[in-house]
Amino acid sequence: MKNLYAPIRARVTRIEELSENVRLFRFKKDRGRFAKNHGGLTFIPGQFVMAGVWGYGESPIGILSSPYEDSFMEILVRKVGVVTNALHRLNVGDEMTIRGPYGNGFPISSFEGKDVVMVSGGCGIPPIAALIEYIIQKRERFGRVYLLYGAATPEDILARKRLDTWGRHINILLTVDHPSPEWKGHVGLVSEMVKDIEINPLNAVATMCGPGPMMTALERILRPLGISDRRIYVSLERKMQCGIGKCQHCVTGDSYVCIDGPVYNFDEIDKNWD
Amino acid sequence: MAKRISESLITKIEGHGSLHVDWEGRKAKLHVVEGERLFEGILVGRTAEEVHWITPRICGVCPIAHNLASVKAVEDALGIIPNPTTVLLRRLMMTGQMIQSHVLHLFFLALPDYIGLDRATELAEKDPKAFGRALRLKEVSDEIAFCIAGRNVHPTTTTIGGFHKIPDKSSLQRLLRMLEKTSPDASWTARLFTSLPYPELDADLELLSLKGDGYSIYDGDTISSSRNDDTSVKGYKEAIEEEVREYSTAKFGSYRKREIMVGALARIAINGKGLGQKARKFAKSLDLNNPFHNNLAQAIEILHFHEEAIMLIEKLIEEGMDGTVVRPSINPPLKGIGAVEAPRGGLYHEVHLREDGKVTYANIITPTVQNLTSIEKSSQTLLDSNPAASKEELKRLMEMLVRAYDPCLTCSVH
Amino acid sequence: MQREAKKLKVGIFDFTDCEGCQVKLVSLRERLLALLERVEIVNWRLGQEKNRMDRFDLVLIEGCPITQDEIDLLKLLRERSTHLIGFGTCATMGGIPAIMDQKERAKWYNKIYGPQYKPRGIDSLPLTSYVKVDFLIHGCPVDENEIVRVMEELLSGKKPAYRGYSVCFQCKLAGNPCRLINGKPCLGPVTQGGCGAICVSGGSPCYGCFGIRDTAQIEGLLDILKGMADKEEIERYFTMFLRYTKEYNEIVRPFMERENG
Amino acid sequence: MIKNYKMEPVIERNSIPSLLKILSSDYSIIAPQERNGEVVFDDLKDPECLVLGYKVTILPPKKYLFPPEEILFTYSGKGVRTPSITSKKLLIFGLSLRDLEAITQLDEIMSTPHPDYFYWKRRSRSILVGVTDESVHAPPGGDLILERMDDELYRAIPLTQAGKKIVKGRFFKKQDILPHKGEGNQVMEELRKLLLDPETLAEAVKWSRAEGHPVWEELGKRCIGCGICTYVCPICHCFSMENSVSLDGSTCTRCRKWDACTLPGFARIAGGYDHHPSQKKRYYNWYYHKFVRGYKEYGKSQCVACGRCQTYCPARIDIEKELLGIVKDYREACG
Repeated sequence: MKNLYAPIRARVTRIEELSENVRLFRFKKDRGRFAKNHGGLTFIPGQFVMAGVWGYGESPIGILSSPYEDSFMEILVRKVGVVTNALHRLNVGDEMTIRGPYGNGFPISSFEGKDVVMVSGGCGIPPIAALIEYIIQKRERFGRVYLLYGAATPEDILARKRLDTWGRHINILLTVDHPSPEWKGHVGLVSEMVKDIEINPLNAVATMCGPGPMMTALERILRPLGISDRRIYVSLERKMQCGIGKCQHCVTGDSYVCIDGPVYNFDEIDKNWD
Repeated sequence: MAKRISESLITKIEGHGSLHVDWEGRKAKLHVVEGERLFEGILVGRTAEEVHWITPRICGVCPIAHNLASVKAVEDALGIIPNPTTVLLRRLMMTGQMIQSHVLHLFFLALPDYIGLDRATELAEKDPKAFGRALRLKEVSDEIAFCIAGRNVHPTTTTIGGFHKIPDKSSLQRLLRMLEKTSPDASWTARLFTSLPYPELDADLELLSLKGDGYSIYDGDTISSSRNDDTSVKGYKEAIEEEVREYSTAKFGSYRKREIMVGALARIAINGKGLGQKARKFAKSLDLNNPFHNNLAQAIEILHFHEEAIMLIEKLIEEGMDGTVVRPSINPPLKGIGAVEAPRGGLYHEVHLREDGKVTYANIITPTVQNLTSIEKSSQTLLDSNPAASKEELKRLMEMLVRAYDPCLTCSVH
Repeated sequence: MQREAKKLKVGIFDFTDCEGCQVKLVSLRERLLALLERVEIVNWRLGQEKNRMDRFDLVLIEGCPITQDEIDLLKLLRERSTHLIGFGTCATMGGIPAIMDQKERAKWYNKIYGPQYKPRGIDSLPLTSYVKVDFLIHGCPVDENEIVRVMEELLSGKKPAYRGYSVCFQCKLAGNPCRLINGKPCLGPVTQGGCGAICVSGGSPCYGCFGIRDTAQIEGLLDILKGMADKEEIERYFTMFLRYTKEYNEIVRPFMERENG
Repeated sequence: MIKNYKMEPVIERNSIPSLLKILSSDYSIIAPQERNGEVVFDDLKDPECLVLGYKVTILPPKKYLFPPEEILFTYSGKGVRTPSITSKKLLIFGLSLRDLEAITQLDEIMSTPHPDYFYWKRRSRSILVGVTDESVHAPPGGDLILERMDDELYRAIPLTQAGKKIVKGRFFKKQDILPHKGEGNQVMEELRKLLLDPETLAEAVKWSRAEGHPVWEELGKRCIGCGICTYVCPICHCFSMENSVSLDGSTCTRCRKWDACTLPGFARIAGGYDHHPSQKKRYYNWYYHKFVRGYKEYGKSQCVACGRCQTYCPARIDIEKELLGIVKDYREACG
């Protein structure tokens, strides 16, 4: 029997300051590489790790890096509480703690052969980013692929460099609420870009991540596109302490977000009382 | 304003006060600037059961003394005579109280003066072994308070007529083992303080203490003076007068209009015959006219009360304990006085109750109030008897003198 | 692990109070020495002779700012400190002195000191009535383990957290009979835990000295108390320590008024 | 299960303290005793202090398997250290049938989806001995159950090897006994009946919320959110983690501590958003876990009708009465 509450040591190998409150952390295991599953992945896109600092606790954070990468992982950390503040105080070379990956992730094999629409805003990008990396590796197995990404200002668009790379393989639709003078792209709501999407709604899946208001975009984007609730996947955010289905903090209705989630069919969570 | 008060306050005493010396006229005054809390007003309208909950908050250094003085006053008003177990446990609480307070004062506040340190924690670096002894004594006294009173500061277990909860035998046995282990530390303390270089001062002191059987601190019923002028506790208010002075938020007390000193030195002067065997040997070296020797007296008391605590616990274990809480008598007088010897001297609580148990009147006289007049007088003597000393030296000596009285200005402005 | 390279500059100040919370600090004994390894105490009137009034990383304030001098010093300390922390119930909620308000105080000055006396005290209000306070370590007196917990959090750069649970947690662990079930008033359920339920364990009531906890269901408790105590008694419980809390003024007082009329 | 007129092992009531004295050389004995007028499980220092035939203890025996506070690991620059649990084996004596049943449920919960290291370290080093006045039809769990026959005699029902080993001792003898008609435990008998049909309970609780039954509005007001019902519940097992860096900065510790889903902040995420923002929601969640989610996960309600939450609720909320009301209304509306 193992003490599943004790994390492993990891080392920060790179920190990118993405905005005032958001940093990207790249870390590697103190010893060895991350284990791959039989599909050759170190995690399933949509899964999360319990990332933390000794003595400060840990938080569930979605993995952003490519699931094919086994020498490091990347996460985006927004400074909101004790743990994320402690992470933000780390420097390259410092030790951090990791447990996981945990959760279900996207049902990626069922996405194959279908059009994929991914909607994201603000900090909701990590699980989507991993999913995109996954799709790009096997691009031929998917139909038309769209990323709709909205941010408050151009500076708030995360992972911009990677967006350029991704743009060579999938369709990217960017929009901001408040443009800077140099901004040449779309200004306004994500939903206004629906008209630029061409998919076969009967053979399409969609994913949604991001802050609460993005969820209302469902009504204006995914439903107008004709994608059924059953094929819309949502990543939920809940308080988590154990990450392994024991402590009861993350429950929603009948399920544990840490093991049954964080990815749910939209119609599944729609029925939950909380 | 703010700068003024923070800079001139006497450090390492309980509460806020400063010495004001008129160097031209060679006059010393003790200004007490603690804010008034008006406890005697706070108590009115509260219930009898709340009195001993509120009064410990007068002083966090001697809360047990206030707690028991209140309990005794209310019991007196309700015609309650507590059972022997209760009395033994309260006496045990008081031994813990004395050691707690004296250890804090001697090691943390007074000792640095005598060995040339700024603060007690420097001793931890210079002589960790000695400091360890002080900490062990602090620990054992805190444990007595935890075990009997429920907490080291502000008791939770005491009630009118007895205790809400009395300790079990096994926790008393645990205490006993701790006490036995720390016996050498208590003796060491008495030896250490016998060896210190106390400044010479003949202050011609009149010493005042409660007196009863033995070395009585919980149940003395006579206020006894070293000048053979005794009063019954019942007459405390007539004998001990309090005077309001415009420069102080604390009143200045006197005994039959004379300056008196209360506290450890006075207790040994009045009750010395009742000291435990080990402590008695050290009492001979006391100079009863030198207030600096109050520190030595406190060290001797640590040894005495340490011995007494062991004796009381052995008695409690041997005789067995009865946790019965005694109920009020029929037609009680509703007016009562409770007096104990707090670490700094005689402490008097008086309470008047209404039929429904609400307080209608409260009066509290604390030891430091009684000492303030004497502190000023001794400071004056120090000033007068050292005409050649420099201002700095005199200031240092005077602060040391104030500290030797172990004044609790917090208590004095209750 | 993250360590602060520089020692925090700490000041410990006391206003009008019983100083019992500082006694608790000394009662930390070995743990106090460990704490002193990590901080530099630049001002502590009770503990040391040499004191400075420069800038502080952390100021602990015990006691209630009753006099004008204390109020002025409090404001000065606020300006000069990064973290200002209330230490003990007198500082955090006004404490026992706050049983009386300004009007009652005026009456008692006269009775206790006589008509000639010029009072120094103004009113017994918590620190928060005058300045912004960064954290409140409640307790009459504070609890040793809570001091250590908050200090550990501060030293490791965390924002200290209030306890989310009520006194009832540790009260059940202690195996105490429930006062409320036995018809005796108790503020434990609405009071922040961390005290070890020490008063109830000793047989005394809980008067809420650890402060009202987050999202306390005060009206629910008042409904229970109503069944066992008269209005005056409920009032006495809530005014022992909690008179100047928002909850007392916004929930308890209106509840009492409704009950009256 | 129990055949009539069979030679069965029995022990005299008077021998029980001596039995415990003998067993104490191999085990730390935990047993119900009186403290301040309440019965609590505690270390049994003096076997004569044992209390049998008690109604209910404040805290259930879960505290010995799943302590209120427990260090999960400490970390120093050198590495992670998981505390070792190697103290003397535990013998918990005098458990009621309901507490035994609760531990059986906890065993299942603490095995799924992963075995809980700390629970099982303790559980595998413990022996459970039930003592009951009720007749034992289907033993709910434990290693040995002592069923009271009359004031003098207890029938021993060993259930495991460890139980059998105890019964082999000299204080037990074999004797013909008549089938015993126990008095039964009168606590929460009605709820006990409801629990036999956990599916209906689950449906009724779900229905009551979906249909806006007034009971939740009312209980949301009455519940003072003290958390007591969860602490005293023999099955509740919520916890939180507390992480600290020691005063001298040398070690980091993670401690798990009982939490209560009825407390504010239980479902509040960093940044402030609260998934259970009202007492009504939090209180409903407690029922939902016990009677709906628990049923979905394990096919039974997470309740054994021990009566603790009813006995120790300062607001006098009676879970039995509330559930009976909900089920009655549900049956009337949907039956």
